[in-house]
Amino acid sequence: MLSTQEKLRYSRQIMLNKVGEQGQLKLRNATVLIVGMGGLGNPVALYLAAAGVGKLLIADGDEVDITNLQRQVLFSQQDVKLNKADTASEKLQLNNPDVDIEVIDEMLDEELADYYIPNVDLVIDCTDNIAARYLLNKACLQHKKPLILGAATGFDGQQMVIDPNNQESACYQCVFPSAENAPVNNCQTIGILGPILAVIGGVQATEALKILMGLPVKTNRLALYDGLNQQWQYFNVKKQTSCTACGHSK
Amino acid sequence: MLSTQEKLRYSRQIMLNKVGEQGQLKLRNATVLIVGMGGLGNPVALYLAAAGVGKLLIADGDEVDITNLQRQVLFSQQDVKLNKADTASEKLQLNNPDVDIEVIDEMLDEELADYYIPNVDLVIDCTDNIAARYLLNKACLQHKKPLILGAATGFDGQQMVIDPNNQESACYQCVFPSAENAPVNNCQTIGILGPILAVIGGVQATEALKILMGLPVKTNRLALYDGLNQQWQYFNVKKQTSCTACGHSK
Amino acid sequence: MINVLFFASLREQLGSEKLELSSDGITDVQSLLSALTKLHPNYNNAFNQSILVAVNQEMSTREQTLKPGDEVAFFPPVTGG
Amino acid sequence: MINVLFFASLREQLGSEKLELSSDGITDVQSLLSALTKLHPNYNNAFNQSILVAVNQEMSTREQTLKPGDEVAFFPPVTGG
Repeated sequence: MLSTQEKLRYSRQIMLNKVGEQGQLKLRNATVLIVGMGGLGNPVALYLAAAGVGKLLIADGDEVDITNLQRQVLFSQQDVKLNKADTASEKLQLNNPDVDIEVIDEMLDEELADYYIPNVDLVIDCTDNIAARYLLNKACLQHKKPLILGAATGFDGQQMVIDPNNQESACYQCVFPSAENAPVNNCQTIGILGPILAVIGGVQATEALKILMGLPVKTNRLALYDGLNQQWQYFNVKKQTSCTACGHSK
Repeated sequence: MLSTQEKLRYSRQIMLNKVGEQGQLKLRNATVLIVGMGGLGNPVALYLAAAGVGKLLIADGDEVDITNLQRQVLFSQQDVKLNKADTASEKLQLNNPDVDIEVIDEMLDEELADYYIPNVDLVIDCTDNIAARYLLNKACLQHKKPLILGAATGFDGQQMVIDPNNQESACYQCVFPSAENAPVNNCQTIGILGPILAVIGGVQATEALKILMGLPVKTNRLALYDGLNQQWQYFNVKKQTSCTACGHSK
Repeated sequence: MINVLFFASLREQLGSEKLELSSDGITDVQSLLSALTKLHPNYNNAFNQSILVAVNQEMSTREQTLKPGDEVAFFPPVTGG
Repeated sequence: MINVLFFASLREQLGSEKLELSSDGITDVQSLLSALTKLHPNYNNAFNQSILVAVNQEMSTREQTLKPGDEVAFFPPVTGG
């Protein structure tokens, strides 16, 4: 049961037909792992905490750097040199004391992924490099947890949802099969316009809330956001039987 | 000239070809009026302050309410009953002390609009009702200032840019001509899923930065975001010669 | 045929994403709305609200004339924030 | 003809949004890329990076066969965040 206080605080989403008190209870009972507390992790965590997701695990081993402040809106000058997950946790907790926040103050490696992922309802990929994305993809396939991908650099973003419980769902490696000529394009190397991250992070948080409440989301689709042209493009992705992560040949 | 500190802090956007030091200087020299410091105003202000826009005027006459906290991520429980523009100003200032923030702690009426708008470079419409939107549209047409519209309720959002310096640019009333059966659908009456606001606010902030840096943006287009279906639709809008706000019959 | 699309909350409200309708007797958006309401009386409430219409991806009005093959999209105005 | 589209930063990098190319001698995506590079030698750098390709809005590979009328979209992978 929701308390009177909860009914009031979350009333603007409870009044939506697709949410209701049942939806809010599902959010309260949910556990979400957000990997990366940088440009994407910031808005994703802010909106999931505000919405009343019961438990957030936030993972980041990095310290706040002065060059982050142009886009990582949870942080300010006095947070420089502090761990990102730690710092974010304090601010998120202030915003919503109802939410249980667990800090993982290191980069999520395979061991940590295998430790935490079995106990969460879904994982949100807010990392900034392809190695971490491959790792999360593999771990989510193994533990059969939905994975919400987001990525952004320059004026561009990409987004995709992977549902390992759906036999037909394509995975990250179905789209990005080769690590050989993997791009090292991240925000450090080619830059980024800050609010592109709000757009992609907002889409990731929306999809997360929908999944937690049992609403349908689109898998097998890579969405591409071009902020310079202010246009989205959508591409179908088929599960690749030859995929080394999710296909028959894995 | 940018200081060494500025070059570092904003380096991740300065390194973009379309920004550069010239773009950053344009942002520093810019003044933006954000009308409404609620669900849309919050992310818009956070990302414009972080990006180093020189001066932000933020206008809102409302107090923070407990029911706002599910989506208005700048605010927390202890801010309830405080003026939104005031409270936002303090937090934004902490995030980026470089930015000059002026608080307008009342609803922008015609008189205030005529007082402030002539001195800004552009206006961002983050209001929550159609009367305020008509008023801003009219004032921006009169003072020839670009207006970036955003709106959101439920799982849906809309976005459009109006450029009164372009003779062919459609205005808000070209799309929403009649105030007679104007919808009273706002977040209070029909609810909203929080992160929809991050998506729309992110698009508004992106368009704002582009305009301030002299990059082209699309006018004469209404963009429609359907978060439940995770799909954008785009519609062309022609300037209506019969429009009572911008047409020949005005 | 006229291709009719419903977007955003209107899609949810009507429980329909798209439908095809014979263009017989349909001269403009207003007459399309009448034909839709006859077919689906429960659409009446939705169409009595303020709704926006785009014909072939261009914002139009209820007076806009239609021809066979036109795509007509309906969706609600959004004014909150 | 093959309709070629460039999206996102690739569009900026090449300074081109779309172009049409005769389908003569183009059998798959790889041969399309070769033909494009012959026409525009400056495309070479862009195509040597890791780029994604979609044929008729479906993600594909450089081995995907092409036929006249196909729409082929190229865009960069995005991995930052």
